[in-house]
Amino acid sequence: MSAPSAPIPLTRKDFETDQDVRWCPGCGDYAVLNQVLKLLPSLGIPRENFAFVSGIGCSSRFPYYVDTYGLHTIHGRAPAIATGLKVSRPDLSVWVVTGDGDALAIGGNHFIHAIRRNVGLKVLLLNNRIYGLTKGQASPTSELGKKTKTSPFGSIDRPFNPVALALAAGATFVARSVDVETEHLGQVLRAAAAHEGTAVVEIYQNCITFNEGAYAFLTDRATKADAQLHLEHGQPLRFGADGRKGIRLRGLDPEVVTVGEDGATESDLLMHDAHAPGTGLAWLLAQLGPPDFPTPLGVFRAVEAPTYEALSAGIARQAREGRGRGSLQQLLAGGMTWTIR
Amino acid sequence: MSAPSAPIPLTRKDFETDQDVRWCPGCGDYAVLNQVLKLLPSLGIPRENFAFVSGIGCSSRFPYYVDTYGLHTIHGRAPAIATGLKVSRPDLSVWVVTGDGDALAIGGNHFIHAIRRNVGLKVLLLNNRIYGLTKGQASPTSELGKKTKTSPFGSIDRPFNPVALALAAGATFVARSVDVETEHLGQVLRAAAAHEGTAVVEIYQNCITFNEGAYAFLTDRATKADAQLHLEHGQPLRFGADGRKGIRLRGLDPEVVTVGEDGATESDLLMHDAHAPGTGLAWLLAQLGPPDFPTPLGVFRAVEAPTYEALSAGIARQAREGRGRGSLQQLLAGGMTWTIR
Amino acid sequence: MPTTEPGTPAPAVPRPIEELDSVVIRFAGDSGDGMQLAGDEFSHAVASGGHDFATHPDYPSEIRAPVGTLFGVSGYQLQFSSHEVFTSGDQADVLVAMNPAALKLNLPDVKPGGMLIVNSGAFTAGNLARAGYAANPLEDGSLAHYQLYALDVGALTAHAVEGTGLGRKEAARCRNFFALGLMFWLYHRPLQDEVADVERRFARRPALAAANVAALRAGYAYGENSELFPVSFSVRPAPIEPGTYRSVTGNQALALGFVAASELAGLPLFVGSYPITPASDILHTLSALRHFDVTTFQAEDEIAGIASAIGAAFGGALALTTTSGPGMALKTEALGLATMLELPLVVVNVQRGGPSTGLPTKIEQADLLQAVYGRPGECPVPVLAARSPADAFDCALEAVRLAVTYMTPVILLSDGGIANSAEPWRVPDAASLPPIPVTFRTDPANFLPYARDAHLARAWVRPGTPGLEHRIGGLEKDFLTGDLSGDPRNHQRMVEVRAAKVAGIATALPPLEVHGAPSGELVVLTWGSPWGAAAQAVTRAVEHGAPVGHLHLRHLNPLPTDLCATLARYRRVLVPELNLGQLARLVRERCLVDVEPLVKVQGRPFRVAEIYDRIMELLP
Amino acid sequence: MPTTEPGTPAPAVPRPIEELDSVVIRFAGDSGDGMQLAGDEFSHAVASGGHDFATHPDYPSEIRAPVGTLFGVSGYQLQFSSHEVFTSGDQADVLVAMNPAALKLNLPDVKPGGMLIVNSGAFTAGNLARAGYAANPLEDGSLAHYQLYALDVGALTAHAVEGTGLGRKEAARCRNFFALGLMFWLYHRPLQDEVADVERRFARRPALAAANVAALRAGYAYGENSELFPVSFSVRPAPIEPGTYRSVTGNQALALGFVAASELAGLPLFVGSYPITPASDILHTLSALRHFDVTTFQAEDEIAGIASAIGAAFGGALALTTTSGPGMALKTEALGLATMLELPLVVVNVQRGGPSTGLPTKIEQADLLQAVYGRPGECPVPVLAARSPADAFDCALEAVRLAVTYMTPVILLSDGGIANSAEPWRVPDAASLPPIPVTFRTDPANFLPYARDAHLARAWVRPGTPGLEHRIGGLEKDFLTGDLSGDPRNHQRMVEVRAAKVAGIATALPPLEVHGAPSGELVVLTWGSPWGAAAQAVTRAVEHGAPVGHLHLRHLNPLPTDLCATLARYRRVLVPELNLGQLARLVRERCLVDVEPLVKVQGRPFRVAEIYDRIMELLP
Ligand SMILES: Cc1ncc(C[n+]2csc(CCOP(=O)(O)OP(=O)(O)O)c2C)c(N)n1
Ligand SMILES: Cc1ncc(C[n+]2csc(CCOP(=O)(O)OP(=O)(O)O)c2C)c(N)n1
Ligand code: SF4
Ligand code: SF4
Ligand SMILES: [Mg+2]
Ligand SMILES: [Mg+2]
Repeated sequence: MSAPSAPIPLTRKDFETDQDVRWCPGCGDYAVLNQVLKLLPSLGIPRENFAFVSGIGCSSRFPYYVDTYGLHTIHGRAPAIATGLKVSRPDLSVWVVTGDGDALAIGGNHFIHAIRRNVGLKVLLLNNRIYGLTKGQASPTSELGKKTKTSPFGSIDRPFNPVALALAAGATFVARSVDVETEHLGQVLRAAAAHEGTAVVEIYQNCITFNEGAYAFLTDRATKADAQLHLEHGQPLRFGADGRKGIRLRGLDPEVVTVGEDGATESDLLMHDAHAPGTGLAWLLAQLGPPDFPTPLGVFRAVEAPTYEALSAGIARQAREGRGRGSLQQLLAGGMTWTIR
Repeated sequence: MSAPSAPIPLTRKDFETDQDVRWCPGCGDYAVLNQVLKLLPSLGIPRENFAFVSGIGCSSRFPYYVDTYGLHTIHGRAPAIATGLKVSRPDLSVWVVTGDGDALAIGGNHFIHAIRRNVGLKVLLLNNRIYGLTKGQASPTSELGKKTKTSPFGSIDRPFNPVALALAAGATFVARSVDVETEHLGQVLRAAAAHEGTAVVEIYQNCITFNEGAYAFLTDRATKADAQLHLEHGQPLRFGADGRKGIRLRGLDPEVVTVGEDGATESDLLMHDAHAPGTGLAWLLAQLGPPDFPTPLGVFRAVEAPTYEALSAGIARQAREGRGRGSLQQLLAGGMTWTIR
Repeated sequence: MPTTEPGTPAPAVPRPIEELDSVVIRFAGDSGDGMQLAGDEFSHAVASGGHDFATHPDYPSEIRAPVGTLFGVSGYQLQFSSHEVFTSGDQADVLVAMNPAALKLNLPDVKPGGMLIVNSGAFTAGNLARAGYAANPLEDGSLAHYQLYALDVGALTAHAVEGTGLGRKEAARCRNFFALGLMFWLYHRPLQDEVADVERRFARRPALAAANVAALRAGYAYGENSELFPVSFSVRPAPIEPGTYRSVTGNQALALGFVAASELAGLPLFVGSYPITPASDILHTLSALRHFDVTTFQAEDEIAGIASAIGAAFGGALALTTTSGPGMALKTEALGLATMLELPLVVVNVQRGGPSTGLPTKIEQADLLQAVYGRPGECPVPVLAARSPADAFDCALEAVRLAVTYMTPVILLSDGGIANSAEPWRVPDAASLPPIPVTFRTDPANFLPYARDAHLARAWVRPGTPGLEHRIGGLEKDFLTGDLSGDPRNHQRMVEVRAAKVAGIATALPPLEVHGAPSGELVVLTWGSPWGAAAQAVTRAVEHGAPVGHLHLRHLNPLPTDLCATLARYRRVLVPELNLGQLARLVRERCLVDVEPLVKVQGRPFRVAEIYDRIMELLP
Repeated sequence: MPTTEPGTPAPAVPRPIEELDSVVIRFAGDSGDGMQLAGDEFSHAVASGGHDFATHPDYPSEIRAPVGTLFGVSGYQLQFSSHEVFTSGDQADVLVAMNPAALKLNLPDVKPGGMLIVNSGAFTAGNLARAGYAANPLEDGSLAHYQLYALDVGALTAHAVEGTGLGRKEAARCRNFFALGLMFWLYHRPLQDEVADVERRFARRPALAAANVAALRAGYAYGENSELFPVSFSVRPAPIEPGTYRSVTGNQALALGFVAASELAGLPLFVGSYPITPASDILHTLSALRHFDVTTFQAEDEIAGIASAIGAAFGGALALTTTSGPGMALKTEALGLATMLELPLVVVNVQRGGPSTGLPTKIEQADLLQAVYGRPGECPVPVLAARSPADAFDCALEAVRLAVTYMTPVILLSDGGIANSAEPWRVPDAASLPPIPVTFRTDPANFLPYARDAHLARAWVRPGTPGLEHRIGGLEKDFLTGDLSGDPRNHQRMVEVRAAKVAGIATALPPLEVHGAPSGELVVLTWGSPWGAAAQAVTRAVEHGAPVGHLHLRHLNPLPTDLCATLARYRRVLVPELNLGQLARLVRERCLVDVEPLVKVQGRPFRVAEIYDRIMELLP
């Protein structure tokens, strides 16, 4: 990415637009916007080299509020549109902002294909487990039994696990955070910004209007220490108010232990390795969550792999090395020709 | 499924149609058709209670060759069409036949959504790692570097792993077989037929015309004993000509060992558990393959979970129990009414 | 400029009652002000008073917007009358404006000299700024040409609900009931039914119910006791056909219609849909009706919606998919498949402002040509359109009748206006609705999947029927066997028979009926929701002696066989449409006759006056 | 009935040479018989002989079918002439049939009395049965009305290639070159170029090259030495404009055209496509041209294809997506977005038989109305159509010119005939092709994203340009700022300006040119590939003194402004289309004039005679 540092250091103000923000007061989207606005000026990338691409949904209004190049497109297609942009303009820093419906219902296929190709996109998936913009239908991350306008008797669709899906699609970077843990969110976004390939960040986001409290289990002050498992590369998996709880592996099954109890020691705990070439650990972590486990937050996986746009550029280079820059006249006169005099 | 045994026992002939089979001579699709035609009469289901639904592709011609109810639909949509059929007609045995392009390129989203809902479909994914019908373009399972009509310089799209993708989507049944191992294929298909929810069967299939030899690494007589890892529930993971090789876990990383060498014993080997509630083992197995590992064939996972159609029927039951069978007159006159005289 | 502050209202004095023919009221406020509810409740009150009425809600956008902003304003207009009513009215006699933004946005739609009932308490500096007012309009004389009534509804409500135990925030939410009470007084509506209704509606939260009732009563009393209003009004009941009535929106009517059709056809209803404004409510309504033979399936996208419906149709269900423009675009490939499979299927498109995401909550009629022509290949699909909420019920039955009789997908068009507008609807007697005959073939003798009956329809076979196993698909098929066929002449024959089947629908339609002059200078030709404004405009013109007729089309494809002859009875044809002239194109093409389009693409319905004025201009 | 067995041919005797004006040859055989290659090679030979020619390959279906079956037959027809040629010819003078199925399927297309060169060795009982012959047609006298030449091509070829070291199976594959050699002799084509070509083509497999050359020479010698053929033929070169020529198919021409356009506009070409017959070859060709400024992206589906192209267009690339009917349906939602974004983009639809999967390898023109009207909302998109392979190149340039000049998506229609047919194409001088001017805005002063130039086009801005950061999307936008706007009048203004922009294209088109009579009894109006047959039919009619003109349209939306006036110069309008009359509808609507559709929906192109006969019928 060509990133000549801008003449004057950028500030958050440089990235704010004059548009009224049209989210409900109290919507978790504000917190995400906030962290993004805080992060962007610090990346050393000129403002004009950012592009924000979104689909349709409350979350997809995002580009209007970031003073960079932006595209508010159609429902579910943002990853595909952003792919075209990034592949043809690898010099840009391209961000996709999407919702759980946008990315996983109508857009599920583009989501997994962008990941499989490892296109250099930062994908912020604002997961509120509901369709916000259309006023409260079940989404592909809504819990079983959830009552919504389209599931008045409770949802019967088993939810997707976006982190697991991303891993299965071959994600080179996948992380999770939550709107209200602003500092954590900021760190995760920064890590995503630094990643070269597709960086998927699932952000648990509270929809105060149609799904208030969806993440109370995770963010309630009283219980959050026991509910959140912070993933730190090279660190053991510990959690709890006093940090004494941890995750241990029994065969292939994780279990919660308290260090110092029942013979569990620090060294029994699983060590987080975000850079492991294999996905075994990331997969196991992706399965964790209530009721039996805390919910992992942080970077599940961050490994290096060539990006699609780099491979594509490489092919162009190779083709030119082999045959020279194409000559239009030669091309037009290609194949067998004959001359009439 | 209502399965009154047919008056006369069915035979393979009962399921053959009078249509000319329009596959290239030597195509792997024939072997799959063969096994299906062999299996169907043995399931105790009347012929008229089967429905075969396909998309578009060579593989999707399948329904024309099975004398049951059949729909040859449009590219990628078979899982969605079959979902509508199965949910409204749970009494039918609904089979989806699809290709790697059909299921994973254009149809990727329907594929994962059918799996997540656990709709009672048998999904036969004939994976030849190429677009056959359109004469040889890269598919989402084509290997990196593969030269095809659309990737003359070699494919730069990392392939999907269909088994892993199915697991991430929440598959309750996922298996793999290969066209030429006809007996194995027959067994896997039988297991799929017995499963209540979505049964995904990836079938490695040779496209003799556009991707000849794609599975030679796995099926060559000389090397296949070392290349195939047969998964059997409750059995240790052994392979090799003399069955002395096996898979052992080192932390979360599988490794190949030879029983009796370097201190490896039978009991060190991983035990296959297709019915494990967790997906850790299935996920690890799904990652195995060349160059370092043999390729697992068989049932990765088979667990019970309520099907979508059963849950949907349950809601209807619940709604009627609560409110009685709907009365049209009451519905029409619902809400506030007033009378003009 | 009379402004009142909260306090004890003055004692009641008898005041004159003015008799009116019809009244247009608009409630407007912030999205959180409960204006939709107030409007709905008022419509119930006028309904039970025996008036005819029509409503038009106008939502700001799909999400809740910050308080006090222009784009956060939510409006609800309602016309009620002592005669037949077709629209929610051109201009408001009364505007209830709960904040400056609501006033600003809606003032242009108030009649000159109309009544403004304004919540002065919300005219704070902040709100004024957010609405873009430089000065307070309540004080700068800019409203001199209106009858302005400014009262601090917030304070009055707070006062009224004191003691009901509600917190301040919740108490503020009762404002709409205060305003409603005032309107009840102003238009002589009895309170008791409304009180009962509020108590039923909030039964689970008695404190809130009590507070709302208190606010309602306080509003009423305020009108009665304060001397703010010099006069109140009364509207005589309309001469309405006897019967039991209910209020129905277009989306409700469609949901009811499809349930009714399912019962009349003896088929289970399968609904495969993906949510989209303004169609989602059809899916919501049907999702709650699982105690009928109704299965709803929220698909992963619109393609899966129609795809699942096709699967269900193959299985023998009455298949339905509901959507709006962007989703309609996505369904076109599968519509082609349904056309080839010749399976019955209804696709509802509740049109909204386009193209692309456009104005998703607004009314528009610009998907007609897409419905008729928007598929690759020769792919004929019948197209119908509803003209009003009540008509949507009948259209649902008609769409199903066509689908199962002709074994074809059918497109039914509604729009964002019809979807959410309400009107009184005479509840039909379920037992006397005409059955929709459906026969599944069960006889294996000489079965040919594509053999046709007199309607050119092939037989419908339920999987599970022994001896009728067959395979169908999207490739061209043999004229009789349905086997794959690449034969050139067979293809032409199939293309032609599919076209002939759909064209044949027109031969079975009842003759067109014209309202107003049966021939003469001008005919106003409409489809869809402009029907109401056009009907009223033509009635008015005819009352003024103009030789004008009104012809409305429910069937857009095929067009009725007597269309051109009917139009030919008039010297000119005026076609008002909420698009750039799409029916106008179809009519030009069909009849080779020049027409006058009257186009409006503003996300708003026609006003009667817009059509009336154009009629008068065109008359010699 | 002369039948020969392999053996030494008799010594040569001088035989008469018949001079012909033009010849139509059809090669037909099993999919594996190499008929496409034989046809291609023959077309090269006639091309370098200075003839004009046109070809039409006819594939059976998308997959290789079992040997010997009717649906496995692959055909290649070629017309070459001493004058200008527009089509591959109505009926074949010579049919080369490599097996019974090929004979059976193609006989109806052979001229009465035409020449049949038949591979008798393939007329085994099995093959006869597979082709549905009860008796051997070579022996039952049923071919008495043709000039039948039966020879065992297989055995003759085997004999010829003996000693080249090829296995029996591979040797059999050289049959097509034997047949080709025979045709070279029959039509006096020199062997040496062909020998060189074969050697080049099979350079990597010298044994195969040698065998093919041997077969070729043997076929030639067989004609010369055997007395089977009483006469051979010669066709004079056509009076062709001097220049360097090549043979080009429609798909090739499009690929070349877009690369040329990219160079002429100075823009990188981005192609986002999903494979689909018959469009895939465009993507294949471009995928191999990465040494140009060309990026190809094989998307996961057609929606991602157009979506990626939109992203690339936003990024400042020349964006292209290519597809056929089913894919076109899927792209319509995103086309609406592109219309709202007002970004340049070319969508190529290579039409095939529909609806749905239809007849995927066959020619049809039934997507015109979908192209013009097939999107929800008022969503105007310019539509062009190519008339022939060579014309496809010019159309690609024109499509790009419109897209970047008017900042709009453009639909370019081709069809399954044009796609695979070849004709000679005069190689243009790259340097003299007119540049396609494109300016990206870089000046931040007074930047308004939706301000427009004289073409009503907004400015194109490349991300990365400082000070021009802006956000655009599918919701309705303000007329100048592009900010979200729900304002009713702004919406109407935007709807109208988008329509006016596209309509404005017509004002800049050159005047229409009619061929044949400039006015009179009848004008034949065409679009797309029927151009060739119509041109020839009209020429023939004019030669017979009929007052008939031919008008061809490249621009279908907007229609040229002088269309109606031009048509009005004739008493009648005949519109031959490979659909049920789609342009006919557009013309009726636009000009309010009755037209005579001539429809053919058989997956086959028009024959000249079909149009000629209809012209003559319509003349008084
Ligand atoms: C093609 C299409 N289908 C449906 C819609 C309606 N729609 C808009 S946003 C949305 C879902 C939004 O949910 P999500 O992506 O979770 O975003 P959120 O609003 O919750 O942030 C839907 C169904 C649309 N705009 N376009
Ligand atoms: C909407 C649409 N897009 C594209 C196509 C063209 N098409 C037909 S089959 C196919 C891919 C087939 O590949 P796969 O699913 O792997 O099946 P196979 O032929 O290999 O068995 C494609 C791209 C189509 N028929 N419809
Ligand atoms: S509806 Fe929910 S997601 Fe949308 S803006 Fe409001 S709170 Fe946020
Ligand atoms: S092209 Fe390949 S997949 Fe298709 S029929 Fe032939 S061998 Fe089978
Ligand atoms: Mg959401
Ligand atoms: Mg394949």
